[in-house]
Amino acid sequence: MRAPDDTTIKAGQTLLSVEDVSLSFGGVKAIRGVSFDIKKGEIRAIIGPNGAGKTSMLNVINGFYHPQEGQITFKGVKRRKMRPHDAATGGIARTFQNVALFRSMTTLDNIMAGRTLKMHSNFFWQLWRYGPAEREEIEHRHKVEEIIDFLEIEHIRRVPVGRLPYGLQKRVELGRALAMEPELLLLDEPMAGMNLEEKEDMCRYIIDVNNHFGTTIALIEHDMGVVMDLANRVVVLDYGQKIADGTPDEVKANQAVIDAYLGVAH
Amino acid sequence: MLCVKPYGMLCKIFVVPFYEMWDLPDIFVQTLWEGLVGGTLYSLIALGFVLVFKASGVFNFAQGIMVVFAALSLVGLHSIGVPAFLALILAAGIMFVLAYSVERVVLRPLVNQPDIILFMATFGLTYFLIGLGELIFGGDPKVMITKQLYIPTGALSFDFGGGRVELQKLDITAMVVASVMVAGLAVFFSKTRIGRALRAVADSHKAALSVGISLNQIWVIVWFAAGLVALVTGIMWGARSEVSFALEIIALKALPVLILGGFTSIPGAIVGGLIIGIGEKVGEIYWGPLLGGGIESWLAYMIALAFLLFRPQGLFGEKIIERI
Amino acid sequence: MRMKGLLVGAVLAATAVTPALVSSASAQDTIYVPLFSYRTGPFANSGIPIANGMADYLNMLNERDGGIGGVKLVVEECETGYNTEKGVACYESTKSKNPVVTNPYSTGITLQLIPRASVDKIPMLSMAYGLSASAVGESFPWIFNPPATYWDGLSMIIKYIADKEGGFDKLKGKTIGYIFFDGGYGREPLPLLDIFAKKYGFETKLYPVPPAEMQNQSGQWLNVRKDKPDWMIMWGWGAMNPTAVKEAARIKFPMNKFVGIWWSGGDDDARPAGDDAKGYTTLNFNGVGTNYPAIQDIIKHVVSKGKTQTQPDKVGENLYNRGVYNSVLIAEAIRNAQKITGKKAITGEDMRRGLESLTITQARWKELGLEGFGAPITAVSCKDHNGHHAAYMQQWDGKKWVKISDWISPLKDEVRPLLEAAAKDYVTKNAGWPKRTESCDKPS
Amino acid sequence: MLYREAGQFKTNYRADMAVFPILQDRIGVFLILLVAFAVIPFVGSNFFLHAIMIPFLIFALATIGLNILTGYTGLLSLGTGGFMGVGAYACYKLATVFPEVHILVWVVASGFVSAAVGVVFGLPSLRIKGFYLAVATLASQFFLSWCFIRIPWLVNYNVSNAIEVPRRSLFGIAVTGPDATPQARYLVVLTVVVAMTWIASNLVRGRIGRMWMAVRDMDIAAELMGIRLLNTKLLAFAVSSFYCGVAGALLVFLYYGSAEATAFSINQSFAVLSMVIIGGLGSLVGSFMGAALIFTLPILLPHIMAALGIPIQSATAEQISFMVVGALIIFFLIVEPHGLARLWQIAKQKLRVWPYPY
Repeated sequence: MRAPDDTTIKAGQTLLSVEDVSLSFGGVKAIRGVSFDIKKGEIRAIIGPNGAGKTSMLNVINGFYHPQEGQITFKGVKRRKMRPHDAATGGIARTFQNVALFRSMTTLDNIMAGRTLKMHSNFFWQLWRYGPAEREEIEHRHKVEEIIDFLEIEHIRRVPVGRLPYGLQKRVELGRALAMEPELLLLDEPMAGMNLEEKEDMCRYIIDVNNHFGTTIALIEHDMGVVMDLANRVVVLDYGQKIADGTPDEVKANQAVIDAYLGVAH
Repeated sequence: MLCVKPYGMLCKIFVVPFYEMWDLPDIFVQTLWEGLVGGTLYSLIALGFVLVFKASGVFNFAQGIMVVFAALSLVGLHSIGVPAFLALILAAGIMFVLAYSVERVVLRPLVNQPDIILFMATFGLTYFLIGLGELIFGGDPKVMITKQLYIPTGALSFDFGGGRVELQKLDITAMVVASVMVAGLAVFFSKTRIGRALRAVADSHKAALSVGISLNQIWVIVWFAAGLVALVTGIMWGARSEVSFALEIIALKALPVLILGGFTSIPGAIVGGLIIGIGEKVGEIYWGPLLGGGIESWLAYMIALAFLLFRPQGLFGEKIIERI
Repeated sequence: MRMKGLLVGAVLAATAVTPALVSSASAQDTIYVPLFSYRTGPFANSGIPIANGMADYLNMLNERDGGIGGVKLVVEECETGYNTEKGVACYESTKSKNPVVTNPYSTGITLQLIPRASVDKIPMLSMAYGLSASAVGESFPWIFNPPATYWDGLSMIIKYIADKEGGFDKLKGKTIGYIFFDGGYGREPLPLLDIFAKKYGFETKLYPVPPAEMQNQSGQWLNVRKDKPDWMIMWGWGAMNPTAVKEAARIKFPMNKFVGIWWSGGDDDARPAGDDAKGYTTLNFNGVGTNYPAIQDIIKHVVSKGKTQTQPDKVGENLYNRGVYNSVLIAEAIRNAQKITGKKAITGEDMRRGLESLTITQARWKELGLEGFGAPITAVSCKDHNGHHAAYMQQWDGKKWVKISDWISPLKDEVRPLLEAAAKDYVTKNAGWPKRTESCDKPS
Repeated sequence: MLYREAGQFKTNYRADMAVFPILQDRIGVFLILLVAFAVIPFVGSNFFLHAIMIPFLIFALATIGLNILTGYTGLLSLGTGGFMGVGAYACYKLATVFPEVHILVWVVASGFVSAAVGVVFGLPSLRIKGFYLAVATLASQFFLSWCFIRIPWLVNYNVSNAIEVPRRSLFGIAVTGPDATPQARYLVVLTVVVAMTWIASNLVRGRIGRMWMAVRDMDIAAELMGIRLLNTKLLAFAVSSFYCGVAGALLVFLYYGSAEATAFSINQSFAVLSMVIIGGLGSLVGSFMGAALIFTLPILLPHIMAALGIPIQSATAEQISFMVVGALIIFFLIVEPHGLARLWQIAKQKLRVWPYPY
């Protein structure tokens, strides 16, 4: 796997920023006027109590929800709203809070599916599985095997993912996102429901992805210990509003954050 | 004669039908009435679908054949000498046995399977009931025992707009029975313990379990209720034409009704049925001749399809927010 | 797990065994008569009585006379469900047993088997259904459709209507509605209806009934109310018939001006509407009732001995007797073939000759114990495989069918050119259609 | 001990991604093809070829078509019969308007017509899902049926209102029309079906197949990975309809020999759907098994019963086979939702570890 060759944005520059984003469903405001940025190469955490609008924020970033107000700048391009396809081609990949794998497909096929956007052989060659189509299939299989090695899931290559235990499913999902060779990787509670050992493994993978491939990561996580260890910067949401933004230490000391987590009345 | 070239076609589509409605009001009223009656019968079939879907999340493809099967049981029992009303009770009993068997043999082993698997199971059930029905009762259509059940025949007719409007007593009965049934179901759902339990199940299976309601019993009850609805539908359809397996295809018309009304809404099934019934009848009478007639076979589906494109959640459904 | 394994095994085994099962041929000293029938499916109401009548008459010949000319008939039903696939399966499965005739009982199956008949040398009898053009013997030497075609039927109905109105000239300005099964069968009379409409100056209104909507005709009949036709003609089948009769009664259409083709005249078509159907009129070419010695023989030798699927009270109903009529044609053709060839166990080729020179005179009908049961079959020839025989009108009296007219002969002069043209059209469209090479026997 | 992959090491991904990675499978398929091409045509009776093998193969093709849509892409369709009809009528029109072009060219071309119609009726699939879509396909079924009856141009104004299949030959041997021997028809059908099955297997194992299955399993996740839902679904509709269209054309030209509109009614759709369910959703091998079981059951049942010493009326056999098919559908859904194909896999697995239980 190689790092994405991106010449325009250097490490430390802003890769993505959201400005004044508001999102509501019917009358319910999920996000109100939130702004923050994600710098290239960092691990950015989004935290907050349940119902704070974290997942909605990720959904806005990769274009699944369309905010009523605000704008999103990704790689220097300003958009009123993202479209899922643009987000994916632009290099945003993600995992999901409740694993959203293709349950009846094998691990291998799931991760291969992550390569879809990178594959270009046309329908005609696909029909015969010959020439470009076959070459491409083998070439991408190599890539996918690298990811499988990296995540140490060789033994479950041919197992339909629906039959895997939860922890492994999470790992396969990470693999599928990595297969997209993303510039920005969104992880929605990657460690939810894991035991300590699995969490440690997952942390290691996240750090490795960030270090070796230089992939920018934005993650939602509930385990504060993990967040404090992993993240470079943390943004805190509560009731759809941003209440704090800064390094883990700054956020930890912030009174608003403490109140939010302890449930002080507003 | 109304239309002049070069606007002949446009005029035939946009002017002539309305002129005809105005010119022959008795036919127009009769058309609306026939549409209403047809719609009521579609609603009844749709009602059976909704009951099952609401409580068990199963898209019951077999509702159509259940209509045929129920009516055949009734007529079949009567033909071997069982008195009409006893036959009616026994036919209801057969529907109960069917509901019970379906729960035991089909639903219970398939609990928690994806919707499409359950749908296909009812598809298999349809095949099974077609075979069983023909084996027991024979493939030939039967005459409904209208007189023996004291269903009034004949017509009320009155003069209207220079013509005559005829309301078949049979159709009036069908509408009354349908209304009573809907009202009864409404009372059942809101006032009785089982009814409330059913609603709880519709909202959340877990919630229902936590208040100690047996899911299995509830399934038997809703399938039995759907069976009773099927029996009534079968009697009414059968009295209008005859009891035959061809009814099963007509029962598919309940599907566009469901799309209009939503899969879980009883009022939706009623309103949807009436819209489809009247829409297809008016379409057939006034616009059908432009296409050579017989457009009724697909018009209902097209109405539903056009509707879907603008309001995918149906008339009474809430807008679906997709989550991930 | 073992269960599953067994199941797979059973399926594979069953598939492998098939050819062996089917190729067991029948004995040589019998005549094999397969009867395609449909006791299931949407047309079962019309199919069941016909199947019963066909089988019972042939079985009666076996019981009473020991077959035909001393040769036992092997009568075998094959269920088609009115379904083309099953039709092919039936044809192929019976073909290996040397049938003397194919009796498809479905227009769809007839159409697909027409080209096969000359190749396989098995004549086909599609009695008053199927492809009307196949009446032209030069183009279709192997296909027979006596006693009359649909076009003959329509011409007889128009003749009857003209008669009631007081002459063909009185048809001018009248409106005749035509309600029909929306498929090949119902659409076939349309060209002739057009011709008659132009010639006699009446207007036609068409009310097609889609196959899936046979039991839901209120729309069509509302249009009938709107258009107020003077007469209604019906080309219906299966579940369509009783529904139409009921709907006609509901809109108070004068039932004696509602005329059906012979396939719309089953007892079960009129009975559901009961008294309201009184006056409903249809064409018919066979007698109804049990008041014929041959029918009594069927009751005596077959029905009362339980060698049938017929309910005793259904014997003698119109479509039952239609089945009997069909079997009479088969039996007489076999007899004729035996006579021509001098053979006892005849083949399909012999049967073709037997059908081509088939005659059933008045006297012969009487001999058969069916006096007055059908019009004399006198006009089937090498050129004319139909004969354009007469039919009569029957009317429902609330309980049974009653004959209300004399035998009406069709307007053959109108029909024949159309048939010739249609046959020619068929032959040109089916490029490479074989020229007739079969020789012609003089009628016996 | 015979069926085992032990010792068969793959040294490259190409070999690992082959259709049949195990040697014994390759031998098995080769044998099946050998029997199908070289033995059956010479040994099988006319009945076996014409009434069982030809329709079985054609229905297997239609089942593959529906399986691509319903099994692989998860879009439930009740309109298969209509799409088959489009293929049949298109093929008839093309073959009669341009009689000089070879019939097999038109059989394939009619698949494209069917694909185009399929795409049009697939358009609503972007906005509607699940059972709602099933109703949309029902609309296409009834509308197309109506068109087949109502547009006499489609049947060249034949008085019979039916397709009358013209005589055509291949390499001087008649393949359509009454003169064509069952052997010739069978070989043509077999060739087309084998070729198209191979193509289908290429599609479903590659990028496109993964896109279809991704949309089936979790359409939202697929969309967020950059798979365009509408394109993917429409492609599935197009390919599926193509297969159904070719199957329809073959059905009329090489099997029925003539067809009325009723041959493509809703019942045909139901029959093909039941083949898909019994065979197994999302399995090509299953498509063949499902078609074999559903199609041959009513034909074989009377013979099986007779062999067991219980002779039954042909009508009763028909009714019983309806019941058996229904019961089998339920049985399979309960015991093994992936149908006969999965049973086959389990059997192979057992064979692999034989004589040990696992």
